[in-house]
Amino acid sequence: MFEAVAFYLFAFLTITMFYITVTTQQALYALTALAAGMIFISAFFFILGADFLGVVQIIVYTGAVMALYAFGMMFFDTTRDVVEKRTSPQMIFGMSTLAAILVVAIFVAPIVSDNITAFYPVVEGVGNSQQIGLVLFTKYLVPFEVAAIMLLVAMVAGIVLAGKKMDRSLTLMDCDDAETILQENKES
Amino acid sequence: MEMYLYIALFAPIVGSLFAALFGAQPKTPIVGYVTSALIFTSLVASTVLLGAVMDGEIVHVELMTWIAAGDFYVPFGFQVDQVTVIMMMVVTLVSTIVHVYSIGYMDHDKGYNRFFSYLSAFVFSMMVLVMSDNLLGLFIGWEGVGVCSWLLIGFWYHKESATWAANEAFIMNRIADLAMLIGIFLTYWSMGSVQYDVIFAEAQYIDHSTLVTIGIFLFIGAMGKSAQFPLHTWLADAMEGPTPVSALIHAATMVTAGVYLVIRCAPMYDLMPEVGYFIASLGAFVAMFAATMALVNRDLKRIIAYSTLSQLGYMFVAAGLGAYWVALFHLMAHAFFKALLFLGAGNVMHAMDSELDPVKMGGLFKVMKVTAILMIIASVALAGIWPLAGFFSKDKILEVAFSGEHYILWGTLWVTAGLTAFYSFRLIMLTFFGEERYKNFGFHPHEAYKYMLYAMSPLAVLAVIAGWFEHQFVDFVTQMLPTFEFHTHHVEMILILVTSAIALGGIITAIVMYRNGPLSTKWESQFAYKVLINQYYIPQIYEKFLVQPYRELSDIFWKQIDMKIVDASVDAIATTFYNTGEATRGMQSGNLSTMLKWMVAGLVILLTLAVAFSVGYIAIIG
Amino acid sequence: MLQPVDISFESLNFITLAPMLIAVVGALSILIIDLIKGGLDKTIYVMISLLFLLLDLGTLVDFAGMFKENGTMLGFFNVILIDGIAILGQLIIVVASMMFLPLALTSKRFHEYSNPEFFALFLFMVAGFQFMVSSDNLIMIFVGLETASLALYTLIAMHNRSHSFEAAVKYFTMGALAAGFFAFGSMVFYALTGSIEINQIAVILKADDYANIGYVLVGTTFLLAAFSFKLSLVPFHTWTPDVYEGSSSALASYMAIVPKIAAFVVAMRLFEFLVHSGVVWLEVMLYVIVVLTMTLANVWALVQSDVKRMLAYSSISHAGFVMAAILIGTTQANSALFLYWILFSFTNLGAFTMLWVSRQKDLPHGQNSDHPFSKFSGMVKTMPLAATMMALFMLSLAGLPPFGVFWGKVYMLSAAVSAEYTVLALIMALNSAIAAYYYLKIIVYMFMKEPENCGSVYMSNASLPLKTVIGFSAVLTVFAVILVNPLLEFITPLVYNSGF
Amino acid sequence: MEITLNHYLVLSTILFAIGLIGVMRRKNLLMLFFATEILLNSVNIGFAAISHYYGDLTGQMFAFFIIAIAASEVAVGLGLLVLWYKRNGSIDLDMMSTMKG
Amino acid sequence: MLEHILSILIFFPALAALLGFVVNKDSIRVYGIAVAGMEFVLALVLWGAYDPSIAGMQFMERMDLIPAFGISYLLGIDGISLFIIILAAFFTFIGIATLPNLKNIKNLIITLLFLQMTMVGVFAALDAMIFYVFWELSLVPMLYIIGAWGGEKRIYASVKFFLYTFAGSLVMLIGMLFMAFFYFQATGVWSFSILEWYRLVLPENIQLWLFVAFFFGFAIKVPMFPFHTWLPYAHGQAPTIGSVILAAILLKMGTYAFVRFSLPLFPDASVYFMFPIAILAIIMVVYTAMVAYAQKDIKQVVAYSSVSHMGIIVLGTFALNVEGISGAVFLMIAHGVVSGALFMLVGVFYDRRHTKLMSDMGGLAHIMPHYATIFGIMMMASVGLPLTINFVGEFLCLLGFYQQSHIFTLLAGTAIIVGAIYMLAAFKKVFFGNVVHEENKNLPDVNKKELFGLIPLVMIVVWLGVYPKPVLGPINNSVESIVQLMHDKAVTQEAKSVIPDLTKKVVISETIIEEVR
Repeated sequence: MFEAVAFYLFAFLTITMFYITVTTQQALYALTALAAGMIFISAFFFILGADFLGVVQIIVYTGAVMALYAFGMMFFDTTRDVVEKRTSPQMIFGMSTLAAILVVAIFVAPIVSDNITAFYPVVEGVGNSQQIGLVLFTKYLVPFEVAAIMLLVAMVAGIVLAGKKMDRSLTLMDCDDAETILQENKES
Repeated sequence: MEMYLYIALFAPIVGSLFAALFGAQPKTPIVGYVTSALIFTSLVASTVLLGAVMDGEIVHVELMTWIAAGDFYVPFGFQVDQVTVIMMMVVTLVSTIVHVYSIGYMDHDKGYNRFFSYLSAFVFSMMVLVMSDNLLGLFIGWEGVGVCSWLLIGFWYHKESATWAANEAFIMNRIADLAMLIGIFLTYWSMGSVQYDVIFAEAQYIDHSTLVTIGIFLFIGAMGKSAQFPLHTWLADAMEGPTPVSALIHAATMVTAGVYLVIRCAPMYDLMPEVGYFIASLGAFVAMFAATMALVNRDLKRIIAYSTLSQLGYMFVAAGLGAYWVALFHLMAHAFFKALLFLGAGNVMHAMDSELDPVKMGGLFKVMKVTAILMIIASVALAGIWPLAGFFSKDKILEVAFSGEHYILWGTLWVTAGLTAFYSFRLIMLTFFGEERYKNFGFHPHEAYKYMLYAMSPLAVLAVIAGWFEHQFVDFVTQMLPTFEFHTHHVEMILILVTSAIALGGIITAIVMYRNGPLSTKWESQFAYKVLINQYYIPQIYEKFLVQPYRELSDIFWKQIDMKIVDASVDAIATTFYNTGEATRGMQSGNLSTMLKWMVAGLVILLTLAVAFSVGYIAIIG
Repeated sequence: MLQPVDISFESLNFITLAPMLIAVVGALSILIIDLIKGGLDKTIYVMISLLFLLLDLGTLVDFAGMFKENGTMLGFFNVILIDGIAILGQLIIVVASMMFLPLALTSKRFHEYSNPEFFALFLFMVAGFQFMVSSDNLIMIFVGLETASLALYTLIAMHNRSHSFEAAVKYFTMGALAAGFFAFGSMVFYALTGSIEINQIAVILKADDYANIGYVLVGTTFLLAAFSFKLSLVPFHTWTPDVYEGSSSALASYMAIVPKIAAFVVAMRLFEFLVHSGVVWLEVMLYVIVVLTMTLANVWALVQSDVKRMLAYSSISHAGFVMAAILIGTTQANSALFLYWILFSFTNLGAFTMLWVSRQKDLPHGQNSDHPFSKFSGMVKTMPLAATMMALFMLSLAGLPPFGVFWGKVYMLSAAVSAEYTVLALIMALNSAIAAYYYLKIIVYMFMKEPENCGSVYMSNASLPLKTVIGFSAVLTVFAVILVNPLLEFITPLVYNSGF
Repeated sequence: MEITLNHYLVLSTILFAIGLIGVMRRKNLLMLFFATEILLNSVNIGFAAISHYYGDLTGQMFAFFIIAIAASEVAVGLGLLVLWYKRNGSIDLDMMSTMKG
Repeated sequence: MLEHILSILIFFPALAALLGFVVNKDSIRVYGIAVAGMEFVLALVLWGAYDPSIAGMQFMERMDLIPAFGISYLLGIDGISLFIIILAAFFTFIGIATLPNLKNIKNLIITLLFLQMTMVGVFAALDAMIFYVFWELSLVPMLYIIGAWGGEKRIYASVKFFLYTFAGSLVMLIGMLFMAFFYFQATGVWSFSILEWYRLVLPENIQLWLFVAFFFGFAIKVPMFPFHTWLPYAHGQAPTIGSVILAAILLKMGTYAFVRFSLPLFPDASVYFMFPIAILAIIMVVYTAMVAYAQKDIKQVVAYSSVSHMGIIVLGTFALNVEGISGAVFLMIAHGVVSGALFMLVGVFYDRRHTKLMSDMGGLAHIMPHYATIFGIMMMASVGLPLTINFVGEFLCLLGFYQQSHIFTLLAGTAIIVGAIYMLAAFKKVFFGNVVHEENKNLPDVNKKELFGLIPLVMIVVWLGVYPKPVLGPINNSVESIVQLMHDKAVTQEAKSVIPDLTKKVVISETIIEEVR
C-alpha cells in the first residue's frame, strides 16, 4: 500500500515537474522544475532498492548537471522570459500523446515469459552499492573504462569548444594572419 | 558461247562506268561514241547468241555465289534461251539506236556524259533482268532499271516536275516490288529455291492456293513495272525525262519487263488459268482505259505514253490467256514501232524547242518530212494496218481473245484498236498537217541531224517488216513457250477484216476530224472531256487520299505522337522525379525544430504500424 | 554474502581489447605531448596518429588471422565480442581513418588541424567506434557510440566557422534524441528478456517464441529509429546534408564512411535475427525504409545546387542501398555490405577530397556555398587531369562499371536477386539510374560548359599528401576489379563464420 | 493494489513522451537540452524498475551508464552552445537555419 | 600474338589514348590516325587469321577475375562479332582521319580511342559481366562527345542518351544476375560466362521473365519503339563523328546482344515473344519512316531512318531461322556502313554551312556533283537497292521472317516503300531543284580528306552488295550453330517446331545440357 501511494505520489510529482519543464516560459522555472523532477526520480530509485543509483542521480544530476545548466543560463542570459515562436502545438502534443498511447497500449500487458533469468541477481542482505561495485568492476569493467574515456572526451571537448582558442578562427583567416596566430600560440 | 554472254551482259556496264568517269565534266563527245559502240558490241554478241540458240544451244552460266545463308542459295546465274535471246535482241537493238540517236539529241545538254552513263547502266540492268536464271537475279535488274529510270526521268533535276515524276515512278514501282519480293519469299519457302528451272519443275507439285498466291504477287510486281492500273500514273508523268529515255525505257524495254516476267513464268501461270484470266481482264481494261485518255490529251509524249500503256494491256491479255508467244511477239513489234514513234516525237520536240502541245504545231510536214514519214509508218504499224508489224501481232491477240471465247475481252480490244488508230492519227494530223499554227507561237522548227534520222531508220524498217517473220518466230519461241491452240480458223479472215476495218475507220475519222487542225474548244467543257483530260481524276484522288494523308499523318506522327506522347512521357518520368525533389525539398527546412519533429514523426509512424501489426498479429494468432 | 571474485587473467582474453587500447593510448600520448611541448606543427600529430592507427591495424590483421583459427573470441566477461564482422568493421574503421588523416595536411591553414586536441579526439573517436562494433552488449555499444559521437560533434565544431557550429549543434541535438531512442529501445528489450546482450536476447526471444510481440515491436521501433538516425535513413536523415555541408569536406568524407559502418555492424547484429525471426513487420518496415531512403534521397540530390550537399544526399542514398543487405540478410548480402562499403569508401574519399582540395577560404562574390556546381564549369579546359579524376569518382558513385562502387552494387544486387527480392533489386537498380543524373550533372558542368574561372581554384588547397590520397583513391577505383576477389574471399568466410 | 512493472513502464513512457514534447517544442537550445535529460531520465526509471522486479543488477548498470552519458552530453552540448552563443549572440534555434534545401 | 589478339585489339587503343595525353596538340591528329590505322590493320589481321569453317568461338582468352563470383575475363569471337569489330576499327579510323577542325581536338581523339576500346570490348566479351562493363563504359565517351562537341541542345541530348540507356541496362543487369543465380542453383558454382550459360536449359516461365529483363537493356540500345526517342536527339546534336560511330557501331550492340544473349539463352521465350516483338519492329519500320518523312533536318531524317532499319534487323533476328538471323547480322554491318556514310555526308555539308536544315539546301547537285553522287549511292543503298550491301541483309531478314508470318513480313516489307519515300523526298529537297541560297553557290565539292573516308565506304557498299560471301559465310556458320543450339535447348513443343533443326551440322549442343530444378 505504501508502495502504491509512494508510486502515484512521485509519479504525479515527476510528471508535473517535467511538464512544467517543457512548457514554462521561464527558464528559471524550467531549471528548477527539472531539478525537482530529478530528485523525485531518485525517490523512485530508492523505492526500487537502487540506492546507489539514487545517490548518483542526486549528485550527478541535481549537483553537477544542474549547476552546469545554471551556469549556462547565466552565461546565456536566459533568466528573462523566453519568447518562443509557437508552431502548431497541436501537432507536437498530438504526436507525443499518440506515441505515449501507443507504447502504453503495449505496456499495459504483462510480459509473459518463462525464460527470464537474472544474470546478475540481486543478493539479499548485501548493500546495493557493494553489489553494483562488484558487477561494475567485473562484468562492466570495460564499459566503465570506456565511460571514463567518454568523460575525458567530453572534458577535452568542453575545454576546446569553450576555450579561448576558438575565438579566432584560422579557418576564416587568410594564410598570413593564420601563421601569425600560430606563431603567437607557439610563443605563449 | 559463255564469252558472248558475258560480253552481251557486261559491255553496257563498262560503257556506263566509262561515262561515269566523265560524269561531272561538260560534254565529252567520246563518251557518246564509246557507250554506243559498247552497246553495239552487246548487240553483236546477242546476235551471235541468237544464232547459237537457233542452233538449239541453251547457254547457262553461273558466275559466282551471291547470297547463301542457311538453305537459301542464289548465284549470279545467267541463261540464254529462246525468250531471253529475243528480249536481248530487242533491248540491245533499241538501245543501240537510242544511244546513237541521243548523241544528237543530247548534243547541247550539259549533262551529256551523265546521260550516257545512266543510259548504259539502264541497258545493263535490263540485260540482267532478262538474262538472269532466277527470280532474285531478275529482281536485281528489276530494281536496277527502276533506279536508272529514276535517274533518267529526273535527269533535268532542276525541274520540279521532273524530280517529282522521278520519285513518283520509283515509289510506285517500289510498291509493286514489295509484292514481287513477297512472291519471291513465298516461292522460296514453298519450293525451296528461286531458280527458274527448279521452281518450274516444282510448281505443279505444290499446293494450288500457294501457287495462286505466288502468281498474284509476282503479277502485282509486274503491274508496277508495266504500269498497269492502278499503278499506271507514273508512266505518263515519266515523260518528263529526255525523249530517248522515253523511247527506250518507257516504251520499248523497261515497261515490258512485267510482260516478260509473266512470259518467263509461263510454266507457272499455265497452271493457274484463273489468275491468267484476271491478268487478261486487267490488260483489256487497261488497254481501253489508257486509249481513252490518249484521245484528248494535248501532250505529244503523254499521248504516246498512254498508247504504250494501252499496248501493254494488249500484251497482258495475250499472256494472261496463255498465248505467251503472242505476247512476246507483240512486245517485240511494239518495241520497234513505239520506239520509233517516240524518237520521232523527240525530233519534233527538238524542232519545237521542247514544246509538246500538238495544238501549237501543225503543218510540220513541210519542214520535217523524214520525221513525219517515220512517224506515220510507226503510227500505221501501231494502228495495226496490214502489212506492218502491228497488224500481225495485234491481230493475233484479238484472235486469241476470240479463240478463248472471251468475247467481252475481244470486244474491248476491238474497240480499243479503233481508238488506237484514231488517237495515233489525231496526233499525226495535229502535228504534221493542217495550218502552220506554230508560227503564231514564234517557233522555228528544223529537221533533226541526219545521223539521228539514219539511226531511226532500222526501227522503221523493222516496224514494217517485223510481222513478216511471224512463222519463224513462232517456231523459234515455242521451243520453249507453250504453243497456243487457235480455234478460230473458220473465222480467221472475218476477224482480220473486222479488226482492220475498225482500225482504218479510226484513221479515217481522225484524218477527217482534224484535217483543219484542232477541234473547237467548245467541247472541252463537256463532262467526258474533263474526265479524260484529268485522267479519270486518278492522280487527284491519289494526291488527295494517299499522298496528302500520308504527309499529314507523318507530321502528326512526328509532332503529336513522337514528340508529344512517346518522348514527352519519357521526359515526364524524369521531370516527375525532379519535381518531387523540388516540391519536397522544403522538408529540409534547415530548422532544427523541424528536423526533430521529423524524427519523432518517423518514430510515431513506425510505432503506429508496429502496434497495428501487433494487434493484428494477436488477433490472428489469438 | 558475496563470493570473492576469482578471475584468471587469461580468461579476460586481454588481446581482444588491444586494438582499441592502442588508439586510446595514441590519443592520450598526443594529449601528453601537447602538455609537454605546445605549439607543435600539425604534421607531427598526423604522423603520430597514423602510426598508432597503423599499430591498431596491425593488431587487427593479426586478429583476422587468429580468427580464422579460433572463430569467435570473447573477452572481458563476454562484453567484448570479436567475431568476423567485428574484425571487418574495425578494419574498415581503422583503414578509413588512416586515409582521412593525410587530408589534414592541406596547404592552407584550417582551424581544427592546428589543435592537437583534434587528433586526440579523433583517436578517441576511432576507439569509440571500435568498441561499438566489437560487442553485443547494448551498454558497451551505447557507451562506445556516445564516446565516438561526442568526439565527432566536437571535431565538426572545431572547423570553427558559423556553418560548422550550426552543423555540430544540429547533429548533437538530434544525436541526443537518438540516444534517448536507443536507451528506451534497450529498456524494452531488457524488460522483455532480462538481458542486454543481443545474442542472449535472441535466444530468449526465440525460446518465448516471440510471445510478447507488442514489446518486441516497440523495442525494435525505438532501436530502428536510433540506428536510422546514425545511418541517416529517411525520415531520420535530416541532419546529414546540413552536417556535411557545415563540416569540412575531409570530415564529411569520413562521416560518410566510418560512423555508418559501425552502425551497420551493430544493426546487423540487432536486426538480422529479428528479420529472420519471422517478424514480418520488421521486414516490411525495413523494406519501406530502404526504398524510401534510396529514392527520396536521390530525388533530393537531383535538385541540389551545391556539390557537397549533393554528395551528402547521395551518401544517404548509398546508405539506403546498403541497408538492403540487412533486410535481405543472407551471407551473400552481408558480405556485399562490407564489399560495397569498402569500395564505396575509396570512391567517396576521392570525391570529397577533390572538393577539399578546391576549398577556398574566401568565397568569391555571388557564391553562397563552398562548392556550387558552377564552380566546376569547364574544369576540363583548365585542369584536365583533375576533372578526369572527379569524373571518375562520379562515374564510380553512379555505379558505372568497371569502377569500384559498381562491383559492390553488382554483388549487392546479386544478393537481392538470389534471395528472391526481385522487386527490391529492380528498385535498387533503377535508383542507380536516377542517381546517375546528378552525378552526370557535375560531369556536364566540368566537361561541357565554358570555364568561369582560372583553374587555380581547383587546386587552391592542394598539397602532396592530398594529391596522393586522390591518386590512391583513383587507382583503387579504377582497378577495383582486381581487389574484388581477394576482398570477397576475405570477407565471406568472416561474415559466414560470424553467423550472418 | 499492487504496483507492477507495467506501472513503471507506463510511467517511463509518459515521461518519455513529455520529453518528446519538450524536444519538439523548445526553441531555446538550453531548454531543449533539458528535454533530452528528461528522455534519458525516464528511461532510467524503467531500467531501475525492471532491475528491481527481475532482481537483476544489469538494469541498474545501464541506468548508471546512462547517467554518465547524460553528463558527458551536457558538457559537450554546453560547450557547443557557448561557441554558438559567442558567435551569434543567441541560442534561439530558429536563427540556426542557414543551411537548408 | 594471335592468342592475345583480342586483348590487344581492346587495350591497344586505350593505352594509346592514355599516352595521347602526352602528345602535343598539333600532332594529335596524326597520332590518332596512326593509332586507329594500326588498330584497323590489327582487325584485318584478325580477319585473316579467322578460320571461317569453324562455327564456334575463336581466339578465346580466359583469365579469372573474380572467381569467387564467377566473373572471368573471357574473350572470343565468332562470325557474328568478327565483322562488327572490324567495322568498329574501320569507322574509328576513317572517322578520325576525316575529322574537321574542331576545338579541343585532342580531347576528342583521346575520347574516340577510349570509345574504340569499349566497342571492341563489347563484341569480344564472352563473359556477361565483362560484356556489361564495356557496354556501360561505351556510354561515357559518347556522352562526352555529344555533350562537348554537339549542337545547341547537346547537354540535354547527351544526358538523355546516357540516362536512358543506363536505366535500361540496369534492368538487364538484374537479368544477368538472375541468370547467374540460376546457373549457381543448377551447378553450385557462380559463372557469368555466356558459353556456360548456353548449356543451361531454363523452364519457360523463367525464360520469359529473364527475356523481358534483357529486352529492356537491348531494346533501348537498339533503339526499339517506343524507347527510341533518345536517338533523334543524340544524332541531332552529336557532331558528325559521334553520329557516325553511334549509328554504325553503338546501335548494333543492342541487336548483337539479342543474337548473343536473348536467342540462345531463352529460345522458348524468343518464340513466345516473337510476334509482340515483330509488331514493335513493324511499328519501328513504318512509323519511324513516316516520322523521318516529316523531318526538316536532314540529319534527323537519317537518324529516324536508322531506327527504321534497326526494325528490320530486329525482325530478322526474331525470324529465328538461319536466313533471318544471318540476314540480321549482315544487315547490322550493312546498316553500319550505310548510315555511317550518310552521317558523314550530312557532316560534309554541315562543315561548310553549319546548318542541317533541308530548307537551307536545295539544288546542291549543281554545285557539288561528286557529293551528290556519293550521297545518291548511299541513299540507294539505304533504300535497299539490290547489289548494294543493304539489300542482302534486308532481303534475308524479310525472307527469314516470312517463314514465321506472311502478313507481318508484308507489313514490314513496306519498309522498302516508306524508306524510298522519305529518302527520295529528302534527296530531292537537298539536291534537286535550283540553287536558291546565295551562300550555297560557291560551296566547294567534297575534298580529298572527305573522299578518303567516303570512297572506301562506297567500295564496301558495292563490294559486299555484289559479293557478300566473305562476310556472310562466316556469319552463316556461326548463326547455324546458334540456331541449332536454340533448337536443342527449346523446352516447349512449339518452340521446337518453330526453330528449325539443322542436325546435319554438329555444333555446341554436343556439350552437356543441364537442367535447372
